[in-house]
Order: sequence, then C-alpha cells, then structure tokens
Amino acid sequence: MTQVVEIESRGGRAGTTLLEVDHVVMNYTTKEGDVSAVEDVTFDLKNGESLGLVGESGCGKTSMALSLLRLLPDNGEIRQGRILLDGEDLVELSEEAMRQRRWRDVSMVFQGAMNSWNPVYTVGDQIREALRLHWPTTLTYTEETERIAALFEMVGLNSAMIERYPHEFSGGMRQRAVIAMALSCNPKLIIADEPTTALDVIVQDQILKELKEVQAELGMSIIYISHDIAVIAEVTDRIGVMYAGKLVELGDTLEVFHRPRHPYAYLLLGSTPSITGPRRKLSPLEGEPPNLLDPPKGCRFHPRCPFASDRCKSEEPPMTDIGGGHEVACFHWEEVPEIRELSK
Amino acid sequence: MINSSKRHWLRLVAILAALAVIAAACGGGDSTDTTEGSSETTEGSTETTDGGDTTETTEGGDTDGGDAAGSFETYALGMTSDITTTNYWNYIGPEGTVYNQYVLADTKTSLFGIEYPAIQVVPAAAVGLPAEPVEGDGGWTITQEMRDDMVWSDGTPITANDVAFTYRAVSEAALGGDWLSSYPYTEESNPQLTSVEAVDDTTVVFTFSDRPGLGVWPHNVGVATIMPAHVWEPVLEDALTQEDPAGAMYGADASIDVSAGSTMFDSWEEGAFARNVANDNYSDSGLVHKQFDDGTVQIGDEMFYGDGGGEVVVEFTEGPYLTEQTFSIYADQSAAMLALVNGEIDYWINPLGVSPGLREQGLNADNLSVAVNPTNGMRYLAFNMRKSPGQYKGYRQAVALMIDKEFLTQNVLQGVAFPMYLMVPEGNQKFYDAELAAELEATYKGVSEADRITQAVEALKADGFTWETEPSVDEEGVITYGVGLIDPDGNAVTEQEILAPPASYDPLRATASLWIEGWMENLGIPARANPTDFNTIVAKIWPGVGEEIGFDTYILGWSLGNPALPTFHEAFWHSRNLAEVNDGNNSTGFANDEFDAAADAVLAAQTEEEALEAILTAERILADELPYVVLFDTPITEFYSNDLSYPFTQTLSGLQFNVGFPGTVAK
Amino acid sequence: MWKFIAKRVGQMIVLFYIFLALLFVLLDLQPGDISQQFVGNPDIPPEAKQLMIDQLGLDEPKHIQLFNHLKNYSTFNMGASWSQYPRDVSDILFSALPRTIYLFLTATILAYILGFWTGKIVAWKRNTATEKAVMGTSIFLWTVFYPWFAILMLWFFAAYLDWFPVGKFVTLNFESRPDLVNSISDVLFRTSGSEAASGWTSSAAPGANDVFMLLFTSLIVGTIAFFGIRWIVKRQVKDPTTQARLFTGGTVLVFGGFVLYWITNEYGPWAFDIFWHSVIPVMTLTLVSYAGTTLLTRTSMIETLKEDYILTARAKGVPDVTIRDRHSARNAMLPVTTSLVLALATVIGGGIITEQIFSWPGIGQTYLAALSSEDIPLTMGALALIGILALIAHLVADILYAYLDPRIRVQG
Amino acid sequence: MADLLTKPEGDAPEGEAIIATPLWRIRLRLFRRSFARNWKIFAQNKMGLAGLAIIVLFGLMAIAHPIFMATIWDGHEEGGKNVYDPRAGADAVIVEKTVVPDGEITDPTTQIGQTEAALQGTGLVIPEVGTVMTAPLANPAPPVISGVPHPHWLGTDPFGGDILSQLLFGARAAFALGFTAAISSVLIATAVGTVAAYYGGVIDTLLMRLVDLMILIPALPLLIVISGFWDLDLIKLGIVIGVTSGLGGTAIILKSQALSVKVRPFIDAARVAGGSDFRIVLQHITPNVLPLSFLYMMFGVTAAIFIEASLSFLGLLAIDQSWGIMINIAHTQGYTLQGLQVWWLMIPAGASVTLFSAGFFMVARAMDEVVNPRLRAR
Repeated sequence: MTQVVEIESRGGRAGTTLLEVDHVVMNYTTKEGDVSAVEDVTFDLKNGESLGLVGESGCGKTSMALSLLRLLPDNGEIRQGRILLDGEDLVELSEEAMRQRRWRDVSMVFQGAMNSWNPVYTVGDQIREALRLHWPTTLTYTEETERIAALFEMVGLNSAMIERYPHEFSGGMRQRAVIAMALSCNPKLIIADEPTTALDVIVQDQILKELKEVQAELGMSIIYISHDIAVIAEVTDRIGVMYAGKLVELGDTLEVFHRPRHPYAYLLLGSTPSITGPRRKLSPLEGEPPNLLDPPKGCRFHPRCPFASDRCKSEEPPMTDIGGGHEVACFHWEEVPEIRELSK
Repeated sequence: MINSSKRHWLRLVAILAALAVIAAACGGGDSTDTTEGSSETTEGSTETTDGGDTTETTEGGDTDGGDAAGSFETYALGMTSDITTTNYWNYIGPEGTVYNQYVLADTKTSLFGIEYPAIQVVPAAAVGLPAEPVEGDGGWTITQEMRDDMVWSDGTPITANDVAFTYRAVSEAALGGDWLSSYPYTEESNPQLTSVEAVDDTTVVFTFSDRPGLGVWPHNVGVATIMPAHVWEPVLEDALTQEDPAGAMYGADASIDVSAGSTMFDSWEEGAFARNVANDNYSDSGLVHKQFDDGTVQIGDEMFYGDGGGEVVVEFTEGPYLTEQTFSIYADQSAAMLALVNGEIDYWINPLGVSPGLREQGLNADNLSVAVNPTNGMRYLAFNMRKSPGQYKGYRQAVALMIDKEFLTQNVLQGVAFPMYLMVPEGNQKFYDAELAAELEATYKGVSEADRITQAVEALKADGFTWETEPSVDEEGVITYGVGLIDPDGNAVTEQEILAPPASYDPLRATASLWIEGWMENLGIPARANPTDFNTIVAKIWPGVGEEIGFDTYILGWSLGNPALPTFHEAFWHSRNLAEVNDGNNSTGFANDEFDAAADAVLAAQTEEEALEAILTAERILADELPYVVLFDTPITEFYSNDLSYPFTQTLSGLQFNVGFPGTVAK
Repeated sequence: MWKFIAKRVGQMIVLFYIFLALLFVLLDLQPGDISQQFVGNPDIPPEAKQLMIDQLGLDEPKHIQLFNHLKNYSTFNMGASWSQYPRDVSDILFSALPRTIYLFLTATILAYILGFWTGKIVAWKRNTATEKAVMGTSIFLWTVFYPWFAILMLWFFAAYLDWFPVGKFVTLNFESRPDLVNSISDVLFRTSGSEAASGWTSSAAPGANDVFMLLFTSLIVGTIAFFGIRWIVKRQVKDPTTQARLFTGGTVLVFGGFVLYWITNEYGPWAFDIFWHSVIPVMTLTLVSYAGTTLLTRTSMIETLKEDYILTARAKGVPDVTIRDRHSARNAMLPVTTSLVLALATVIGGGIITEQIFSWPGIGQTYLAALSSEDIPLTMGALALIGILALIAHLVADILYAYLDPRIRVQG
Repeated sequence: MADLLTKPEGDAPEGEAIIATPLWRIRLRLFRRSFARNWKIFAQNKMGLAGLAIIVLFGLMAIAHPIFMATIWDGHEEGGKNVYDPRAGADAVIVEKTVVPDGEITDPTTQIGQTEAALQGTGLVIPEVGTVMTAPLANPAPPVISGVPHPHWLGTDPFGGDILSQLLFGARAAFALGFTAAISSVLIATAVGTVAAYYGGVIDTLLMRLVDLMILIPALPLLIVISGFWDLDLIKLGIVIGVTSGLGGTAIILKSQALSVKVRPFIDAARVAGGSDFRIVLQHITPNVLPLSFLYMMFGVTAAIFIEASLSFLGLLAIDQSWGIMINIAHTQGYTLQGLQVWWLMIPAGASVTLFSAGFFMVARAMDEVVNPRLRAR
C-alpha cells in the first residue's frame, strides 16, 4: 500500500548516463519540400541531471523534445541517429513498445497548461488514465485516488480538487496538476516544454521552484525547454543552445550563461532581460531564423552572425569541446566577447 | 480499501436485485395483462361471431355459393387520398369529397336512383317512376309511394318516416352542403321544400312552395339520401339542444349507423385503410337489372322507358358477392399502380383515372383489364366580359377562331386530351347537340392558319377594332402577323394575362396557355401566359362580393354534376350568379337576358324534352357569345383485375363514377 | 446545468410565442379578413361560422385577436379543420403525430449515431482511400436532391428488388406479404394460424396509434432503465473493469428485455408489420441526415485533433483508439450536438417529402394535404406543431449539450 | 513591406505619386494580391476545383441554351411553335403508339376517328361490348440522335418536350434563382450581423431573437406554406429564400466575425477620426466580413436550389420550367417507379439538381479551408 503512494524516480544511480542522443536528424515532409527541423543533434543526460534547451521559436527545441518521445506528426520522421534511454534505442522500438515507454519512463510537462487538459474529464480521471496505462500493477480505484492525492499534495494542491474539471482550476493550479500528472508513474525523465509560459511571473517562479524541489527530492532527470534562457538558467545543470535545428552550444549552465561562446548564444543572452542575472545592455537580435526548407549552407547562423567569415558560408562548424565539457559549434568562438565586457 | 469496494459491490448487488424484483413484478403484470388481453380478444371475436357478422357472412356465402357469379372474400381497392369522415351527415354536408363517396355512397339509399350506363331515373326505395306534382292549398305536393320490403342492415324496415326524419334533421339542424339541394328547406330556395310528411309507412308527401321543375323533383329531392330515423333520432334531439346542431350532427359518432346499401362501413385506420363489409340484409340482393338496345331499363319485372325492344345490352344481378371491401390508401400514384400490377389491390378507384405514364405498365400486366370512358367535364378559357377587350363579342370570337383545338390536343398534348366544342360533354349524348357541334366543327376544325386569321380579323373589325399593323394574308398565302390591337374606343389593348395552373399542377392547361398566348399574339393582341398557383387563380376570379374582378382571361376546368339533367348553365352563366353579386360561379360577367331565360327554363322544365330544348337554346347562345371557349377534356382510363367481373365497364366517367360497383362486382 | 436548462426553456417558450405571432401575421397578410381564414369554408353553415368566430374571438380588434390566437394555440384550440370538418385540428394532428415521431426519432437517432461513428473514423484516417470514399458519398448524400433520391430508393428497393412494400405503413392482409417476411413474423411471434395472421383488417388488430404509443412507452421505459442502470453503476462502482462489465450487462439486460417484451406482446406482429414498412423511409431519411452528421463530425474531429490535450494524451502513451474515442470524439461531439439543429432541418424538411413519397400518413402528409385542400386552420396547426417539434428537438440538443459539456454542467 | 520601409523618406515626387494613387486602385491591388494568395490555397483543394468545374459546366449549359435555340434548334417549327421551346415545345411526330384495351399498339392517325366513334356509342345508345374508346399513351420518347425531323438527344418528356432543352433552360433558372437567393441572403445576413455587432444592446438582442426564431423554424415547411398562400415566381422565391436563410445561422456567424473586427484598432481610429456609424459599418466592418459572407453565399446557392426543386416537385410553385418541374412531371405522370426504362425523365434532371448543389457545396467547403486555416490538411 505504501508503495502506491511513494513518489520516486525509477532512474538509475545519480551520475550514470540515462539518455544519449546521438546524431539525431529529424525532418518534416511538406508539399514544398523537406524541413530539417532537427539536424545532427548529439547530447547526453545523466540520472538526476537537468538540462535546458534554449533558442528562439522555430529553432527545433520542441521538435527535439517530441523526437525524444517519438510524438512526431505523421509527416515528421527521424531520419538518422539513435536515442538511447538506459541503453535502449527508442528509434528502433515498435510503435506499441514506444507507447508503453511513454509516461512510464519519460513524461512531459507541456506548455500552455490550459489546453493540455481535456475539458470534459476531471483532472483526477486524466491522471488515473495514466496510472491505468502505465502502473506496473492493476490498482484499485481507491489506491489510485490515494496516489493522486499524494501527488497533489506534493505539488501543493488540495486533494479535494481531484474530482474537479480543468475549467475549475486556475492557471497555476492547472500547471501544478500537470506536474502531478507527469510524476504519476515515477518516470525516469521529465521533459518540461515551456512549463511556465503563459503564467504570470510570480506563478512562473513558484512552478519552477516546485519542479526544482521535486527533482531534488526524487532525483529524476529533467529536460527544460524554453525560449527564455534566463528563466531556466536557475533550474538547470547544463544548457544546450539550439539554432535552426542544430545544437550550437552545450555546457554547464553557469559557463554558458556567463560566458557564451557561440555568437548566437551570445546575442540571445544579450537580447534577454534578466532580473537575477548580471545586468547588461540589451541588444536586439536582428533578422529572423532561416527558412528550414532551405537552410543556409555552411554555418546556419552565418547570415545573422556579426563574426561570420567566408569559411562559415561554405563549411559547417563541428561541435568542439573547448574544455570543461563546454562544446561549441563555431569557428570563431574565441572572437565572441565576454558578457562582462558588454555590461559596462 | 478492499472492504470499502466490497461494500460498494454489495450495495450494487442489492440495487440490481431490487430492480430485478421490480422488473419481474412489472413483467409478471404485463404477462398477465397480455393473457387477459388475448382472452378478451378471443371473447371479442366470439362475440363478433355470435353478433352475426361472421356467421351470417358464411351463410350469405353459402347462399351465393350456388350463384354463377360466385362469391369472394375481399374486394381490395386502392385510393390515392384518405377519407375525411365516416359520418354520412358530414359526407353529404361539408365533407362531400369523392373519396368519402367511394367508401360511404353505397351504404344508403334514396327514393330514386340513376341507372347507368343508360343515365335514367329509376325507382330505388320508391314504387314506380316519380309522381307528378299537384297544386294544393299550401303549395305543390307530391305523394310518392314507397316499397314495403326494404330494410336497414339491422333488420328495421325502411319507411316513409325515415324520409320525413331526414328532412326534419336537415331543416332543424340547418345542415349545409348537398343537404341544401337535396332537401331545399331554406327560404331562399326556389321552390322551397316546406314539409315532408309520412302519411303511412309507404307513403311520403313532399310539399313545395312552388311548382318544382325536373331539376328539383326528382333530380334533387327524389335522389336525396334517406337516413335511418331509429338510429339518429336520439342524436338529433341531443344535437338540437347544442349551440351548433349542424356541427354536432357532422361530428357525431357514426359507428351506430346502419346501411341500406349492399355494403356497410366497418372501420377506418387513418392514412392506411378503410373497410366496408357486406350488408347481409341488403334488400335488393338477387334483383336483376337489364338494359335494352332501345333504351328500356328493366329492374326485376318492371320495365321503364320502353317495352324491351331489341337486344339486352347490359344485364346484372345485384349481390353483394363480396364479404369485405377494403380501401388501401396510397399517397403516390405510382405506388397504387404498382400495387395493382402486383395484385395487392383489385381496382384503383380514382376520379382522374390512371395517368398516361402509368398506362403502359397496366397494359403490360397480364392480370389487368382496362376500361376507357369519356368524362363529364371540360377545360375552358374564360374571358372577363366586364372590361375591354373581353367585353367585345368580336374579340372573343377572334380568339376562339385562333385556337386550333385539334392541333393542340393531337400534336401538342400528344393525344391525351380530346377537343370539345360544346359545354355539354359529348359523353352525355342525351343532352349533346350533335347538330350544333357539327356546325361549330365546320367553323373551327381543320381551318388553315391563314383562314383563321382572315376570319378573326373580320370578327374584330366588325366590332370596330383596329391595329397598328393589321394582320393580313396575301394572295400567295403569306401571313403578316398583327401588331398593336386597338379597341373600338381607340385605346391600345393592354397586355392580356392568361392565368393558367402551372405545369406541376396540370401540364395540359399550362401548355395550352402558352400556345394560346402565341396565337393571340399572332393576331396583334399582346398576351402573356402566366402559370399561376391554382388557389391564386381562384382568388383572382372570385375575390369576394363587391371586390373588383380584374383578371383578363384564365384557363380552368369544371367537373359537371348529374348527367341525367345538366343544370350547370344556370350556375355558370346566369346573371343571378355573377361573382361580384353573390360570389356565384358566373365568373366572366356574362349577362344575357335570352340566356337567363333559357337557363331558368332548364330548371323549371317539367319534362326531359323541355329541358333538352332549353339546354340546346342555351348552348347555341353560348357558342355565339363565347363567355367560355371550351377547349378539351381527357378520357378516363382505369385498370382492374382480370378476376373481377363488373356488370358493365362502358359508362360516362368510368367505373369510379359507380363507386366501383360494390353491390354487383363478382370474381 | 439546471439553471442553463431553465434559461433555455424560458427562451424557447418566448420563441414559441414569437413564432405563433408570426403565424398570425402570416394569416393576416393573406387577402381577405382573418376570420375568413378560419371559417371561410363555404360548406360550413353560417350559424356555425358565427359560432367559430365567437369561439376563436375573430371579430375582436387586431391586438385582441393576436392575444386570442396565442391563447388558443397554447391550449391547442386551433379551430375546426375545413377538410375534415368538424374535427378539431388538434385531434387530426395528434392522430398523425405518433407516426411522424416514429419516423423522425428513428431516423435522427440512427443518423446521429452512424454519422458520428463514421465521421470520427474518417477524421482519424485522413488522406486514405476510406476517407475519400466516405467524403464523396457524404457530399453526394448531403447535396443530393432529396425527393429524387427518395424516389430512386423506393424504386430500387421496393419496385425493382421487391424487398419492401411500396407505400402505406401497414399491410391490410398479411398473406400478401412476401413469404420471408411472414416466416420471420411467424418465428418471432408464432402468428401462423392465429387471428393475427390475417392482417390489419382482422378483428384482433389494434389501432396503429395504439401500437405506436406502446412502442414509445416501452422505449421510454427502456431508455430510463438504460440510463438509470448506468447512473447507478457510475455512482456505486468506481472500478473501471467492473463498471464496463456492468454497463455491458445493463445494456444487454435492457435491450434483451425490450426485445423479449415485444416478442411476447400481443401487439408484436403489428409492430413488426409497421417496422417492415418503415425500413426504406427510415433508411432514406437516415442516409441524408447521416451525411450531414458525418461531414460535421469530421470537421469537428479534425479541429479537436489539433488540440493540445490530444498531444498530452499521446505523450501519456494512450492507445490510438482510446485517443480517438475517449479524447477526441468526446470533445468533437459537442459542436455536433449543437448542430443537431442542422440535421434537424434536414430531417423535418426531408420528413415532409418522405411522408409524401412513401405514403406515410404523418404530420408532413397532413400538412401537404391541408395546404392543397386550402384547409387553413389545419395548415397553420400543422406548422405550429412542426414548430413545437423543432423547439423540443432543440431543447433536447441543448440539454444533451449541457450534459456533455462539464463547463456548463458544473458551474466553475 | 520591407520595400516600403526602405523607401527614401524625402523623395517627394514618389511620395506624391503614392498619395495620388486612388484608394480604389490600392484596394484593387490588395484584393488582387490576396486573391492570388487565396487562389493558391484554393487550387490545392481538388474538391474545390472539381466543384468549380461543375459550376463552369452548368454555366456553359446555361449559355448553350440560347445558342442552341438560335442555331441547331432553329427552324424546327410545328404549328407555329418551336418544338425545342423549353416551356411549350412539343414534338408530335414522335407519338408512335396508342393503346386499345386489348393491348394492341395502333397507328396514331386512326385515333381520332376511333375516339369519336366510341364517344357516340355511349350515353343513350349503349355500345356493343368490345367497341371501346382508345386510351392514348403519353409517350416519352427515348433519345434519338438523328434520322427524325427533330432529333432529341436526351429524349422527350411525356408531352413531347425536348429534355435537353429543358435541362439547359433549367440551368439558367437555377443560376437566376441561386444567385438571387444567395445575394439577398448575404446582404441581409451581413447587414444584420454587422449592425448587431456594431451597435450591440437592444438592437443586437432584437435581431438575434429574430435570428433564433429563423433557425428554429425549419425552412422547408415555412416556404411550403408561403408558396401555398402567395403566388411566387422565380425571383420572388429567390428573395424569400434569401431573407429566411439570411436571417438564420449565417447572420450569427457574420456577427461574430464582425465582433472580432469591431475590436480592432482601426475601427477606433475611424471613430476618433469622426466617421459616422453608418460609414464605419459600411466602409470598415463590412469589407472585413465579406470573405465569410461570400463563403456563405455559396452554401446559400445550394440551399436555394434544393428548396426550389422541392417546392416544384411538390407542385407548389408556379414557374415556367425548372429541374424540379421536370421531375414533378415525371412523377405526376407516373414514371417514378419505372426506373431505368425511362431514365431520361428522372436521371438528367435529378442529377443536375444534385450536381449543381454539390458544385457550390464543394466550392464552399474548399473556400472554408481558405477562410478557416484550422481545417487545412497538414
């Protein structure tokens, strides 16, 4: 009985590798041609670790996240690469086997909590559905209720709300309930896709704290996805910066946040205000992300890059370790100025 | 936890058990009911058998078994419209529809009937031919002897008292519809039927305020329905105490009614069927009717209208041979025809006959026979004689001259209609003026377009019409059509609207209107055929008393009444019946003293010869004055099962006019 | 929810009176005096006319007349029919009503269930041959000229294949039915040799409306039992598997009970005969209104499938069929329910034509017959009744919607 | 957009040129551009293109009628009327058979004589059993391509009227009715929708209750009674259908669209600039509602044709000739259950009504995807 209420992570020992993303290429087929939404992305994630993926809208963050769960729409396809979860390649799994992995091993907190609840069922019923599908044993109704109550308690919701419908929840409550649902099957990994967008700043902060506490307590891995690097800088161990479907920089949060080496990361940070981070002058990121139907040759960032050289136009810069596990895909990483220099 | 869920379980089981008990109780109750119900039904049917229907039917069947015609169970008829009442008072009153007639007409009798196909008045409940009116103190009286051997279906004799009662009911409850003409009790009637008294069981005396013509006696009062006094007396007494006695009579429960005809009404399922059963007490069962070459009609041993010279052309013995007569209702003609072809029904009784498209189906069916008969009606073009140009005789004649009826019926209407020249249909030979018809045909039939135009121009010119461009025919026969007719007052003739029912209502008249439009235009008359909803046409022609009647011309049709004495001339063209005066049927505004006299003479005629003479006079005036241009009519085509044997099939307006011969049909 | 329903009922009542007023205007706009519209039948004696004028208050000033009109119609005092004088209009209409309700209800429910099911599947399988075929058929059925289609159906199934009867809704003599139909009837009701074998003219035959009334009563009892069982099970049993089993059991129990009741019922053979006659009209009416529901469900499903909660469900590892049925379809049902109205117009309009073409003597046929015989009181009465039927159907759709959508059911 | 921004600011002549361009030309240009964009989306929808093709086909049919009448059908006169006249034309030559009761097919020329002989035999003088009058068979002729004086490519109706001519004429009637109904419907719906949205309050409530009522009352029965009581021709009917349907659901949809337009900033701007209510509704709100109006106009055509054909079928309309009347005549003359034997009576007209409705319906659905991107295929 106690087992049912126990909320935990079924991930392995902290520090061992949980997820390996290995040269993943993902394309959408459209009438106009192929859209390369995720291009040759490689990273890994350890048990208990939290990783942030940042970038502008349309840079492939969400496509990456969906690829991890293989939740792609009909026209989306993983063309290459491996996604190893505990050493098992998710790309190779049958659809049915994959379906069973979802939520049980990897759950997700979606953006826009308002719409991620089905309006016609109670929140309790929707969490119950996940339990029925993925809990290793068959639970009785009362056991389910008890577990949901425990989950609610953990995320700071009143267990009387279980039998309520989504429209009876406020925005923040709904997002808490989403987290409760994400935790329901003791997953190894949670993907939080813009978990706090559309919430007001105070609630945003609360929710992130909540997630951080939960992670600290349960020790699962979390991948945060956000366009706002400042927001997730607080809660992640490492940060990956994505641009136009490619991972362009990956490193420790503090390292990337304070000393971004890729010009895009540099400019992105420069364009984002931060309450908690170092004060700096805001500079706009000019231009728009490229059309992924026909991405630029060479480095995909070169049309917008102030440091671009002729080499960037013809040759794709590889991810290079510049020390301390800080990887950058840029030929000119050394030319990128320090942020501190800017904030004079 | 497990405990609690177990508790839930127990509670559910308890509830379900309770439900089951209730269900069982209900189910038990139901099954008991059912048993009771069915036993009741059995009792019911036993009662029915005791009551006589079944038993006596069987007896009747036995009796008829020896008959050569044989007997049969069900005479299955199809109808394309439902009946609207089962109450005979109501049927003769406001609900005189042809479908009510089909079902109910045979269930009552009258003093006299019309014998078809000869179209002659013969006695039914009376003895001998209609008695002569005699002038007396309180007016003119008719003393009519009645038979003493007739009974209602419940065995009660039909007596003079029933006739007197019917008059009393009609006059005291102020019944309307055809009762008004059957028993003309109102003061407006001329002559008024002031009393009907039963001297004894077999003698009835009618008193009129004035001398009745043939149109009244026997053709209205003599053929009037007789209702059973013993059944309806209490209902009448009750009705007379109510606010609306007529409504009470019309709405009274008719299941108490009895029959004097060969069948009696049994049941009606609205929208589905009506059912009659044989009247086993039918008085005339076994009575032999004969009609001879020379026009003699023999009923039983008595001969009328001749002495039986020549061959017997029609001979039949009254039944009924059927045990039940059913009327299935089909909303769709094609469905009725299919039922006929499939043998589901024996005869499709329909006032219009079978429409052309269905005839081939009937002819191809081996199980069906066909009867084709002329009808008692006409379709016509009418002018508004209240204004120019309709007021000018020359104009009307010119239009009539332009209409090529033969071409219209044969070529345009594909021969589904036949041309007509007189108001009295050719099918009614008794009153048809063959001589006048021949004269008219000489004028109108087979005339070339050039001659038509020449004659029409002459007629118009005679009345003072002129043209912008006069229609003309040169020596080589090349026709120049006219433009811009100008009336004798010097005003250009405005566009003449021809109102006609739309193609969806009657394609024949709709098509005819378009052709007439063309012919009128050739003469320089601006014309426009306007297909107009039937009800709208009626509203324009009869807008009500005192309203202005503004139509130009219209095309409609009439179905004519009693062929044994056509009295429609007075109704359609007498100046007394002008639409603007009393909303009467004289829609054209025709007022002609000579004609009025002739029409009155028809009503007042004491002999058929007088009536014929007056009708011929009237027809001649109409043919010259042309308030109507009679156009055409269609024959009636009917199909019936080969198994049936009818007394005759050649008769004006077809089998349906004889309501399908329920009393004489055999299988 | 009750508040919502009460509000809707209130609105409906107001609308009904506006509608009645509209009818009054329609009558008044016609040429001639309005009293003539009610008592203009030339065969009605003058005394009776005056009586009707008094009863219906037709010689009062216009506004009083309107008030009387509303009052009379609310109490079903619609005057006497002309074409079936002196029967009350309401009497004629009520005797035609059960037949129409049978046709209308069966077709609507069937169309709704089938259309929803097809639309759901088609939306799920976009760009497949199935979708294309279903869409093509639906667009054809939805745009097909209904009278023409009905005639073709009648011709094909009744005249050409000869499987079903042409016209009417009862067979006078059961012996004239095809042998197969009689054998089925015999197996079900053991009718051979009994009084029932001879048909509707036999003395054992009930009135058709009695059969319809019993049918409706049993249907209502069955529906209440069905939902009652579900309600009780839902409240008392929380365990999903048991719940599902009990639901199935309850359905079988109710349905079986219903069938058993009708097999043992003495009205059984007659009901069967009516059923046999109703197959093509119901099928025709259903097909057309089915197409509308299919098209609508598909659109609605496609919209719901783009909702975020569908992605959530997929991420949750919910099997596809469950996503389709439990998540998407359940939501897609909401707009479809509101637009039951759409199907309604088709069913009512089509119903009139259906009744005419298939000789089904219901309100529609009464309406057309009244119109062609210029029976104004009956025409107006029938139109008012059609209006009431439409209102009730809308109300049912509203209640259903309120029940289906927790945002209305549970005031948050 | 980018081009406009980078235009040098001080370039006076060009600036003037821009100002001097009449507003309508700018609108036209914008319209052309948006039309081109929308056409691209529309053209991707095969159903919409098929619908358009159907409409064009019927358009050609409508145009073909007068052309045929003036060319290949010219000069086929019988008794002063053209046999191909869609309303009154009748080809008598094709009457080949008439039937006597024993089922024999006889020559039509003997028909009149027989009829008269038979007629004279009734009444006083009773005919011998066996001599009877004939029952003429109205005779829809099957398609005849050539070899007869007046070929009928699609056969004739029971009265000898040419089916093809009626069919082509019916297309004209259908367009006339469909567009009258659709235009009046959209005019009313747009007016009601924008006015209700713009003014709100009492006006909104009143109009919306009226709309509720129209939605509640099924159109067909209402139009049946209206056509039963009043004499409607094609155009009047179109307007009546337009008014009843325009006051229905379309008004609600257009109102919600107008509401979304009403809150946009340029309306406030116009109001601040002193535009009258009427002007704002007419010039600013209405144009933004028009695409949706146009969409519902397409649905309106379908509804109108259906209603007209149904009313004609029920024999409630007094119009010259239409597809509905063609079916009505086949039906009332009793050809409905004869199926494919007389296919040319039922199939061409019925299929035309169906296809015509389907054409507009398909175009409307495809346009729906243009207007409502949520429906587009992925």
